[in-house]
Amino acid sequence: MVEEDTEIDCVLRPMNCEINLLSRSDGSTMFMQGDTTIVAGINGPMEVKSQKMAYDKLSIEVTYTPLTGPAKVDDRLIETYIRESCESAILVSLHPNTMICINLQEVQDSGGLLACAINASCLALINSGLSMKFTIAAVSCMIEKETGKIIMDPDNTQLKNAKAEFTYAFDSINKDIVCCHSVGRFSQSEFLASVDKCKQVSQFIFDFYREITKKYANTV
Amino acid sequence: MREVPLTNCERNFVNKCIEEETRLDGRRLLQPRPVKIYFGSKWGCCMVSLGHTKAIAQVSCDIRQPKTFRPNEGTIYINVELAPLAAQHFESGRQSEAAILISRQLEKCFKDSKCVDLESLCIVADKKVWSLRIDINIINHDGNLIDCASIAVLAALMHFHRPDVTSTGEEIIIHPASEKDFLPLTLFHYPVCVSFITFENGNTIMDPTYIEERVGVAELTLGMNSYRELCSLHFDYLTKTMTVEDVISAVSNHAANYATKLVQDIKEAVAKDVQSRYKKDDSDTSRFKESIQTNKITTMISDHISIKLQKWDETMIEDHAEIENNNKSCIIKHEEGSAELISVFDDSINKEESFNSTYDSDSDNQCLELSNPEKKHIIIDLVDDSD
Amino acid sequence: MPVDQKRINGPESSVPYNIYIHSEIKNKGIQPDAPKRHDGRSNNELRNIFLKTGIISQAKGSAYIEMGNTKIICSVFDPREVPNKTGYCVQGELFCEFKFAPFSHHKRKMHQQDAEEKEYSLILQRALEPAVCLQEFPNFQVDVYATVLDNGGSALAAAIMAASLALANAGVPMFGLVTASTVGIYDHTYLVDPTDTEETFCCTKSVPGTVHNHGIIIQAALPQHGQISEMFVVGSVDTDTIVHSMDLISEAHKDICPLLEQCLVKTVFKTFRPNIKKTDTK
Amino acid sequence: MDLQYKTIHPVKYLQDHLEQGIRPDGRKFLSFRPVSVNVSSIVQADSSAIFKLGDTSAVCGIKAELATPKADIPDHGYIVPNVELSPLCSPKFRPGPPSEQAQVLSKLIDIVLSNSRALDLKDLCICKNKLVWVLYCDILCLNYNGSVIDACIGAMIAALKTLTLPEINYNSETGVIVTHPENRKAFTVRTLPVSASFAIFEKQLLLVDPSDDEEDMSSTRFSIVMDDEEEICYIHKPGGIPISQNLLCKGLEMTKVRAKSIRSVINAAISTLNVNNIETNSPK
Repeated sequence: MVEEDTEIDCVLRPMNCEINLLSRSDGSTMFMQGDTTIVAGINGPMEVKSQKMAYDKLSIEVTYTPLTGPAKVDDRLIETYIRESCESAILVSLHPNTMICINLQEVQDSGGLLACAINASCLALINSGLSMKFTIAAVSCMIEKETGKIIMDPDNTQLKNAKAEFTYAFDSINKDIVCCHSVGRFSQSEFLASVDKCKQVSQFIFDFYREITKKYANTV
Repeated sequence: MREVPLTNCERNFVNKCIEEETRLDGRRLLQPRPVKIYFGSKWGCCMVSLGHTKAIAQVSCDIRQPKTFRPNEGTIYINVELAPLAAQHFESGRQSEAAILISRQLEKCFKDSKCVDLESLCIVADKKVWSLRIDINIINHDGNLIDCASIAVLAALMHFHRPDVTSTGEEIIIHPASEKDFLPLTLFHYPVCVSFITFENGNTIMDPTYIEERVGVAELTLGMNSYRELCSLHFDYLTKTMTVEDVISAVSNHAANYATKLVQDIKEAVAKDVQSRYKKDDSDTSRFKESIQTNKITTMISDHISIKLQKWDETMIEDHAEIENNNKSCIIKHEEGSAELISVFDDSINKEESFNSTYDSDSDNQCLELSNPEKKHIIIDLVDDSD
Repeated sequence: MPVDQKRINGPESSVPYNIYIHSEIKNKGIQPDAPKRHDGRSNNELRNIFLKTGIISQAKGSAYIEMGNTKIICSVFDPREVPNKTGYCVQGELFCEFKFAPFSHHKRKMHQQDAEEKEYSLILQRALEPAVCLQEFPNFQVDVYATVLDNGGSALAAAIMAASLALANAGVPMFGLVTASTVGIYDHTYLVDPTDTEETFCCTKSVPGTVHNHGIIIQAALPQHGQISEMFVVGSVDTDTIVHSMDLISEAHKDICPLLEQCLVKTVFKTFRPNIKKTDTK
Repeated sequence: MDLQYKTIHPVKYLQDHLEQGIRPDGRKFLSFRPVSVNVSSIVQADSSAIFKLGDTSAVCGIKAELATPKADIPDHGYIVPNVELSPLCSPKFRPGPPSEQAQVLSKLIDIVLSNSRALDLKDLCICKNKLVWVLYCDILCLNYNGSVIDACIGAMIAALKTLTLPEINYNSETGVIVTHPENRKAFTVRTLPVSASFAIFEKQLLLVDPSDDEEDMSSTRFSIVMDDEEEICYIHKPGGIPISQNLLCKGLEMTKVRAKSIRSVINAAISTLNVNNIETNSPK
């Protein structure tokens, strides 16, 4: 599994995005990684329902809508990942007694949906102007069944012969692990190798955030 | 969150504008907003934007047993989802009244007008038929959801291709795309919805925006196909105070003309995308990526990013093998199919506590032993004494 | 039926395998005239009862009861304000929920409460209410949850007893303990504390015209006061039978009540002298 | 006094304990709670297990039923795991449809089952295209005191391991099904995944097997599931404060040791049962 040369080439799918595309949300983005597309919208901070109120911090509500079919148990898991990841990034104590809604719509899934959803919500949060401790970037990768090679940001066709698939999210300051999700069986060294690679790749996503924000911040 | 009430200022302003035959976005009274259709990479997936209103439709299919009173017909199910993404006052989870109203209108327009050839969806009569499911997700609500949704449904249905099946008496084989090309659906006619709103002063406008919808007093939605036939009609007084003169006859001709033109546009868009797919040509299709305009300041398009990664160095990880394994534990087996793992601490206080919390001796039990006084009960936590 | 979107769903329909068992292999029910019952008891005999309190640490009070194969766990929580209530209410309320675990029954139970469970919840509430000093917590409600882990017959009676123990364990002021017992009636046979097969036998296997009396009587009582708090009858029984079964039941109550008392006394001992048993724990 | 302090100032109560290097329940930071397993005590279920982790306890009951397979995978049976966090187990839950937490837990269990490949759904096939087994695994939490996922996975795996299914004869010509309830065959479980949960507090302090209070006040939590061959089946960290890779490694090492001992407890419980069964069954 360990290759001889010190540098490994890998290719990320093209990232495309449009921010502020929804007129009814306070911050929104359409984020694409390859063909995987997510539309995210942020509303708030606003009034909170009494049963969900937290007196000392901002509460976060996440709604994820799949493209086909009714809402399922699977979507609740994605919502949990996004809520807990974003909660760590946002300065929640700045807005006590209020809530924000993060609404996500799956548009197209061709691999790496969770990573794309986390990135889209982070970008939408940046767009909404909420104060954050750090930004988060999610990276997905997989281990190929036959070769044991780690492939970054795989798409659906590559995932068909995956032994294991990982999604990690990192913070922008220390590059520590914010969230972690895995599919399939794998050994400890495979896990550590994949964390390390994804950590390096996450820098490119942070750069992308910076680029897009720079582009429109100049004119604002 | 409740819908934010409309201020009187806004109401009066909109009313006055309409009176002067101008609209907030500069359109004429009977002018619709521009329609854009983008197709996804899967069959039967499209995103439609009508001005700022945006909807995504996806057609999917699976094999089911047909309804008993229509044994040789496939089924269609239309589901409209109004998530909080579209507008914050929509609630996720359960279907709101608005969502039911829209899906019912779409059902009338597409299902009840029999525009899809359901008989061709039959595989084995009375046993197995294709069941189509159309999911419409509204992602931005800027008025006239029904028109936007109907365009999305029509485009998705025209674009959709289902897998081919062969029936060998008992079993059926579903062919993947690699074996046999997918088949398009057969549509008999192409209906779309066209909506109008009438205002207090009697002026009627086409394709209302969100604010116009809230100010208007009566709404009319006509389901028209390209042959100028009426497929569905929905008329509703939004306020109970006004009587509206005959709008239907006034606008129906205009609606029919617009519907014909719109259907023509949709057909062209679908045909273009389908043709390029058949040619395996990726350059000229309206994929979702195309909806992102390159030159806008809020957009960013990047290419494949090639990265050179540092090789992962195994020595980077500190050795954690020295984790102190001083939590000795022992396993206690009990007779009735149960076992316990109890940590043995060096600390005697802990030991006593842990024993006390996990293991209650027999003296805790009270047994009413009428039948079998000799039988000894060994009861550990929740234990059965069945056999 | 709409699909439950909040759970992981299996196939649209499935059938238990038991229905395909050859009918000869299925046991032939109960012989009413046999001297001994299936499990070797005589007709008036109760099954062994095992009781334990404080089994759920997160609850205010809890109890676990085992009667033969029947296993029920019950928990009681701190009083809380009655939700969606306007105005002052002099008396507190009991909220009872009775639930069969999906795997507890011969036939798999659905997750949502069915009609039977709702009825049992109500009976549980009515059986307990007379024993609880409701005036002590006006405008508040006490939640009682009972879950049947394994149904070996007489589940409702066992649940009532477990609930009353749990209430006492939670320190809810009460007038007395509630005991309950079940009698299955088939013709002139009275089966005290019936098992699940005996229960179904008493309820269903009656050929019209041959047997007049068949059914089940469940009675809850406060034996310390000689009062009956709830009575529940299914089937068709004549008045003489009812009178006779009442005698049987009150006998049973007399046997059961000391057990509940003893169990509570043990609990109290344990609270005040937690070290007492350390010596005999191995 | 202790109790009042805890009620009034729960955060400080915990912090004071942690500063002294001990946890409120008397454990050290890296010590697990005792485990007790009991199998096959529920008569009405096809197999069942109760798994206790300190106070936390979960019971899993499996009911097997028959159904027709899906058209696209005609030789696969179904396994339907569902976790019920009923109001019985903690004042946190209210009656009604499953809370979001219960849904997430059900999904996690489902993921662990499919990731670990502990069972082959093809084993559940009776007749291709016609008849397969459906295993309804219902997991009921009886006492909610932290690390519930560990207890749920433990209960489910122990129940699956002891599952026996009756022999079914299916006549493909006539479609007649006959059950032989006396011939029960054991069901193969390929591996025993074991989960361990961790909680992280400020300054990257790692606590293993957290209780409910510790979970509530922690900055983040994660769980690791490992199978027989020390392969990782699932790493679940839903969010919370960022943690370093080293902490995860530490967790992995701890899980390795823990998984081994939990597997031996489950096996010990099953072994006592088998002996017992043979003894009681032989006279019949």
